[in-house]
Amino acid sequence: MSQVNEMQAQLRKVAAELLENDTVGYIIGWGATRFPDRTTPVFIHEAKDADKLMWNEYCVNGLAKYVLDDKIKAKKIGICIRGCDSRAINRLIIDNQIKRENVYLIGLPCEGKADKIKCGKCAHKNPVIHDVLIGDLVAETPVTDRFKAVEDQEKLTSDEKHAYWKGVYDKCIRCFACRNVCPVCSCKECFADQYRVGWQGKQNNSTENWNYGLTRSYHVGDRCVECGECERVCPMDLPLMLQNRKMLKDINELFGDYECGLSEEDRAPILGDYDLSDRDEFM
Amino acid sequence: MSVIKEWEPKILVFTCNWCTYTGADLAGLNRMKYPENVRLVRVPCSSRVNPQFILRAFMKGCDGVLVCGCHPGDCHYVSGNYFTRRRFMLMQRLLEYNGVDPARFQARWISGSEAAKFRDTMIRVSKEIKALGPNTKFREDWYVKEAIANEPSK
Amino acid sequence: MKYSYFPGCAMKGAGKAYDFSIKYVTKKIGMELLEIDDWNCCGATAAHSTSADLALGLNARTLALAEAQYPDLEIAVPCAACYSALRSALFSARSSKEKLAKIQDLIEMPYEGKNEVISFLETFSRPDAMKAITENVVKPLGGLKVACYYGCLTSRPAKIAGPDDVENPMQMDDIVALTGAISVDWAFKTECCGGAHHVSYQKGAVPLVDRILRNAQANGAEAIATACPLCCLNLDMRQGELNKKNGTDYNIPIYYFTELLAMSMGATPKEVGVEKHFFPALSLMEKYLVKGGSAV
Amino acid sequence: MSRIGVFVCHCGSNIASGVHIDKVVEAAKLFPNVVYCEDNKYTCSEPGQFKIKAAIVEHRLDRVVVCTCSPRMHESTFRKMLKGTTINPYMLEVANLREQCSWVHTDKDKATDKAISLVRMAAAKVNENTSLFPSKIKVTKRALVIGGGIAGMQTALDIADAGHQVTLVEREPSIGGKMVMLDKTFPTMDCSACISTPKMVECSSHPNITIMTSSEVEKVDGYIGNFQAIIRQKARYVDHSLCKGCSDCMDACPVQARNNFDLGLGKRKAVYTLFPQAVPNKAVIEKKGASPCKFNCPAHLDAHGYMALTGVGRYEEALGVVRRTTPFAGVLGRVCFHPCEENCSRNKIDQPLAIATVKRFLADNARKSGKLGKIAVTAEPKDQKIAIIGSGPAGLNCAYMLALEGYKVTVFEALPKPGGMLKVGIPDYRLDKAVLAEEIKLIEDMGVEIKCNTRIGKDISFKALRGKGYKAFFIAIGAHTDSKLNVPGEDALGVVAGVDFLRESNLGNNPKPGKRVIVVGGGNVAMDAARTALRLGSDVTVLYRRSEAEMPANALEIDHAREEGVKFEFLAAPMEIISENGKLSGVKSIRNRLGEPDAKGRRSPVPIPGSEFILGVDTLIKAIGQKVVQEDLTAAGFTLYDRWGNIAANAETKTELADVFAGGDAQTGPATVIEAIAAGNKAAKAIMNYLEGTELPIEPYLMPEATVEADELKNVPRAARGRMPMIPIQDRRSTFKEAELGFDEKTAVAEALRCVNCAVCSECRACETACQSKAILREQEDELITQDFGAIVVTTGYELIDWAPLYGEYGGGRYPDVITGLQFERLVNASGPTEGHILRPSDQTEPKNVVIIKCVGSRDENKGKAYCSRACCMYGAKHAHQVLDKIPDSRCYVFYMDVRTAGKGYEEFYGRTREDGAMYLRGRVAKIYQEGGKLICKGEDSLLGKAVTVEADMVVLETAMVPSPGVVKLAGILGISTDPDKWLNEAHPKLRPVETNSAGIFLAGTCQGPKDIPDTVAQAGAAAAKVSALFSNDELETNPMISKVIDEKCSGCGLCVGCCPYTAISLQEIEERVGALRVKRLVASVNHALCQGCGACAGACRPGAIDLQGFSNRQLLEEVDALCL
Repeated sequence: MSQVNEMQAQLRKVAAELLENDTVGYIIGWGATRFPDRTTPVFIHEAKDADKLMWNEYCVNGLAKYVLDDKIKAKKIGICIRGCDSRAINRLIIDNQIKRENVYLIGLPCEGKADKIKCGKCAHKNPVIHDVLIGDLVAETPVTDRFKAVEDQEKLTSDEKHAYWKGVYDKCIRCFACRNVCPVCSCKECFADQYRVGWQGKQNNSTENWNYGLTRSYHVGDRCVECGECERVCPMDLPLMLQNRKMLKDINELFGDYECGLSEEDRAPILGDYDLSDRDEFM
Repeated sequence: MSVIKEWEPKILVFTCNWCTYTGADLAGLNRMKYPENVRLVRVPCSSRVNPQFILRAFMKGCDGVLVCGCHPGDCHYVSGNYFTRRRFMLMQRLLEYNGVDPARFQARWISGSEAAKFRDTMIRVSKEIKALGPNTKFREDWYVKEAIANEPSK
Repeated sequence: MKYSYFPGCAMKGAGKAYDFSIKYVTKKIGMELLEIDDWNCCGATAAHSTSADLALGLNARTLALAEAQYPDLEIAVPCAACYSALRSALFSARSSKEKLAKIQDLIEMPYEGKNEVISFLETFSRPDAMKAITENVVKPLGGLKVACYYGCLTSRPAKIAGPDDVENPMQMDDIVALTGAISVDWAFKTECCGGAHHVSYQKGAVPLVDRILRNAQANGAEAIATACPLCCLNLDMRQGELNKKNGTDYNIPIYYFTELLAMSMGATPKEVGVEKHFFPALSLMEKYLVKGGSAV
Repeated sequence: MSRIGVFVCHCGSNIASGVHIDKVVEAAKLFPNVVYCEDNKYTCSEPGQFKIKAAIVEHRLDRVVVCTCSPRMHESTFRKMLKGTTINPYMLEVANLREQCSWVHTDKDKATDKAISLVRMAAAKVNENTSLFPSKIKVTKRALVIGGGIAGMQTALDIADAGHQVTLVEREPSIGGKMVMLDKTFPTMDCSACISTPKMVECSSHPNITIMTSSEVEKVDGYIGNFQAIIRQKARYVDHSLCKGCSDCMDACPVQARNNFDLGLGKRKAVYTLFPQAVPNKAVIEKKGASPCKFNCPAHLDAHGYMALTGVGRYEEALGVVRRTTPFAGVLGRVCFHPCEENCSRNKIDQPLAIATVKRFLADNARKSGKLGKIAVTAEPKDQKIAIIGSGPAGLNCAYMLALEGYKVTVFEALPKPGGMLKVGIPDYRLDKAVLAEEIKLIEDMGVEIKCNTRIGKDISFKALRGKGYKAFFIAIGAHTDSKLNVPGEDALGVVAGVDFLRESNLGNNPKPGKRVIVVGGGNVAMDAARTALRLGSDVTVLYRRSEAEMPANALEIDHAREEGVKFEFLAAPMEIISENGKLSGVKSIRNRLGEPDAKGRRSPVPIPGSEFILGVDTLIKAIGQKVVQEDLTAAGFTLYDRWGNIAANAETKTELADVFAGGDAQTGPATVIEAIAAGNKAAKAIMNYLEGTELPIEPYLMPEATVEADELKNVPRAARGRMPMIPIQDRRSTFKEAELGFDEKTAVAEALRCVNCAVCSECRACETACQSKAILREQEDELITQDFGAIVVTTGYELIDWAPLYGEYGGGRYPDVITGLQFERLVNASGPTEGHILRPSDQTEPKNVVIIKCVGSRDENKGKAYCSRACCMYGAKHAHQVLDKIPDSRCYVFYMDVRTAGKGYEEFYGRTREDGAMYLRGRVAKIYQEGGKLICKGEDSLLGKAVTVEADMVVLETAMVPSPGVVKLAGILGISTDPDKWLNEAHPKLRPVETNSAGIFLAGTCQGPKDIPDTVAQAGAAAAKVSALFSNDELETNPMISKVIDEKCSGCGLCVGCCPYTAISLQEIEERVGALRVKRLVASVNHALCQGCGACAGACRPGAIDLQGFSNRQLLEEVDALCL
């Protein structure tokens, strides 16, 4: 714990300096709430407020997507990033949503947060990209069960699979929280909001929910940075990563090892690229 | 007035204008016969087909969907079908993972000269889907039916 | 350099010289051969002309034994006929799951088709072996002109046989070159010698030997090197007969390529069995071994 | 609300017989927004179209569904019809009721159901159609023709004759292609050259045609009417504006290179024209880079150059080539460690060329024949004086290079004789000092002053020299003091340094080392010292701490030392020097074993405890390295050293003092003669730059290394390296006479001719001397030319399949007399290598029995290609005819699978050939082998059902045509497609045979598929007509069914950019309002001229921000929905 506190102190110091010398316009980080076991995203604009930044095991929220809300980008945005956030930032850079020079990345090696589901399969505890590093890098633990749940699901029969997912989508209330929080859902106007074109119907039934859910995982599948935010925010506790990881598993099997957002010069999204030697099953 | 007809599946076939649609036309010129339950939607290139069209088709009551294009290397637009190949390899797996029988969604390369392959494919797919029966999964009207059937008053 | 070893019946009889020389060379260069315990005959021509299953079963049994005894080793086979027979069995075991199941059924033993079957041309032409051979050549056969004769079964059928070129294989040429001998370029490296027909159908088989010898002679070969007991025997035993009958003047001793290797490594001709050949093979060797010693 | 009209066609009975038209009409009337529906007998006919037009007016229709045959048939008809109405032509959908309904179904009721469904889909889709309008693009009226064969020439001429500009790009140095290689053309037997060379001349003289030879298209951007091409004009090393085509350079060139035009049957020079009638008739030089010998030489001596000249007996010129870099040919020929030889490509097949010994021969030969001569200084004399400290190879070479440029150079030498280590380090038995003296005299004769017995720091100082007007200094004092052993007793009397010992000996002071000598060290100095001591009568043992494999001395030196009787103690190092009364008596040593490899990979010695041993000794010579003597320079006021004690200077020999330069051993530590020479040369350049204020390159001009793979050398005849004759061994042991005698002329020439010409051009520069117009541009580089074009015609032609690796049974290329048809053409061609006589390549005799094998690689899916190469049957017949015609008493056997003679006069020609006596055997040849000078062909006659054997003198393989190499790359550059065999795809096999699917790019000739000359020329004309038709417009209409971006939806993620095969999509910045501010962001943008409307982008875009007009998301979703009803 003491180390975490040291990191927090260092974070506040660094943040104060960055704001002081005008390197960044403001800093996105985590701040306290009324509850000891919760934090909330905060935007620190002045050096004197730097002490409001928190760093503890309850800093759960992903912060990367907040940078998209700044349309004007008058000043550099300082942002606290863990491994998952750093991959999301990379992904946003690759997708032309932000420019590297518009963000100042405060890297925070993370041993995993209180949300065990979100952090359970984390393969990148250290930020893969950063401008300043708070604390020391931590040892990475290889993830062996990345696709375990997917494999189990695959073993079911067709009808069992359908029954499972129908159950899931019966519960879905299409609140779009998963989309809104997802760092790779960077569309200006989501397909799911385009009723006129006909991508998505308005009824709330499991068919329309399925259409939304499946399309969403297909859309994010080849860019997913596995931060688990979608699952974390789902008010109905739907197993959304189980759908996302299926895409990732197939991509890994069909097109080679693939983890998104590990660098700024990452591969093009799998679906925006091709290889003459791709497997051909449609002969 | 109406006679009870044998159930016929609805099969949607997306065909690229340059290969499969031409192959289908050739099948017509040669008076090759295949089941009436297939309907072709013409697109310029198989890569035009957005995978969401497939979901839409299943939701709206299609029993089988097929995407057809030129053989890899022969694409009229040089590389379109390579994208098709990736998109639908992944889509097919995702659908299967969600409980849709893999036979219900397929992709095939059929060139403009392969009229016989077109006919054979249509016959085979039609037969497979007929054997599977109507698609009930994630289908709008089916759920409505189901809901009505489960109403306690009934 | 460690292999499981399937000697084959010929090594115990007609091919003794082959056996001696392989033992000599492998010992010299530190190549370890572990003989498969309880191996059986490959069935040669007799088996597959009687029953395909018989040929398959006989060889699969040996392969299964090797797999059980030395799971990590490739199986080295000296005789070209055994090599072909064993590889055919291996090939069918790997062709499909059903076939493999059938084989397991046939031999009533577990077998997975894991271990590769390779010839001694292959074992000796691998880089470490080539290096070891070079280091051990003490009496180079300076300038002996050798036609390397591979026979049909080391290179055909192309799918089943080894990795070398079907029409113009070079493995033996490369190995023989290490002894200081010169391998001549000739055209009958992989033509059939008649094989077992020399017993049953001499009229057809003898001309085959004739044309091989003729082409070797035409291309200036003083000797022929072989990698198969039957080839060696056929080429060897017909020369005198042909000379008498057709008035040809063949004078081409036949050696196993391993005999040449062994002798260049210091073995005396008798040690490796050169005097056991039909056609006199001793004097040529003695000539070159003396000459070779002083040259280079 | 839209107003849709539906028109159902009977198509006579074609549709009506399979579908109940009335039911379709009734059903269609009920579809949403359908306001009118009628049926029609023939909708596409004049009255049918009239009825639609009338209905549009009467019912105020705004969109139309036509239910007829395939839209691929009549969609354009109905679009054209709508042009004359109030409706936009794109407000149309076609329901395919014929090909995809009435013709393919048997149950009329079910077919009717389907028809209704198809019409519903079309109506649902058309409801979402929007009006589309084509835009206009301008046309650049200049055509690019790629490939200068007969197809390219004909296309270019036809377009040029139509009055348009044409650029004809050809990869080879001349246009003409394959046709000019041929002898006669079937079936008329007119001379191929006679009919194609006039075309070549016409092309070159046509005012509208620009020919670019030795050029390749590198990149093409743009679209129909507006292509932009980047063309690489490859370096030809000859200024074509100056070259007169006189062939003086070719006469001067010593290199014999493979003549590719004769397919390797003959030789040509490195500077050449492709063939005598080449267009343009200008020379080009084939350079593959710098030959490995030159490349790996520290001083980049033109080794290849003087080897080539030596090979043709031009020794003086060859010596001149050496002297471009150094005057020390004789010295280097003796003592160089020749990295040139280590890197010689012949290492890959036998032994390297004895390059150094040939160089020695050049010097010795000149000396013996009194032609050593003087080296002329042609440069203007210059005033600047330069002082060089040290007369070793670095100093003297620097002096030499500066003197060549006209500078006044003085060399100061501390020792009584000039030459540095050459003089005092290298023993006489390796280098006859008379040779050295003569080569130093060459330098003196050029005006260089050498002042011996003048020691820096003692006799002269920099200050004083500057005062005397010296403008620059080069310090090259070498490394003349020894490194210490660092063992106890090292100072004992009798312990001497190797360099000191050698110096004494070399200056004639006859040192007396005594009976027992131990040399410590394993380098070349150690070997020199050991062999010198041996000659002085001592018993010599070399003590080296590692094993022989690690010895840094040259292997040959070690061998020589051993031969002469030097003994070696490996893995032993001295621990202590034992002396009695201050006089050396023995050395205590310890045995080592080899430990772990160090950073350089050398295994370091590890002492074995307890293995000490003592050797008795009279003189111990330590030769474990040398160091620079610093005292003199320090005294002279120079104090800049690096951490090893060497003079601190950079790679360009500059020190921190602007006018002081340093190089050679003094700067690098002990190294080799050739490295010192390289340093001297660099210093000379650096000094010139300093004096003149220029920035010329310090290193000599050098191209990348031209490496040759062993595979490319497999047909080079093996030849042993020349043997170095030596004096008798007893003389070597006892006298200082030069041990190696050098090559005689015969050996030297033979050695030079072993050269495989890695870089082709040897850079001997004989052509530069020979060319009177000074047209040779030795350092020319490729040039990139950018030009705009309106149309492109690809005419890249064919190549013959590389049959050798495929047909091992035909010898796999090992038999010289098994040749291809094209090689036969060269043999029988009067301008070919045999001047038209059919002679066997192996022995130049006339073959009597010729076997011709057709379909080698063609129609042979297992080995070659599945397709028929079309021309081979006919030229096979032609070859048979030529054999029988030209060779008296000859016989010709043609093995064939089929005889395909479809063409005007072709069958008749084939008939005549058979009448000539050609024996046609139906069957394949299974094996060809050589026996007794004959090629034995074993095959079958399948008509007789018998095996046949033909003893042939020559075999001609009529091999398959394959696309020209690089065509796949070109297709990628142009964005056009190839078939699986890599032939370029035409847009339609029947209706658009010379167009590609990329608008504005056309094909002609064999790049599209195998064909003969008449077909090729016909296609060329057709392609030219297409281009001319295109150029008859000033503007073009574009297809409006292309992608469109909805900016508000686009997030600029760029996914679509990568999906576009036409690079039509790019990210563009737009400005947007955010609150009160305007901000910029990226969105996708479609170039309407480039977009071909495939929709790959629309299929990929997640929010549907990019959409394909005419096949929009909305349209297709409606169609899907309608289908499901």
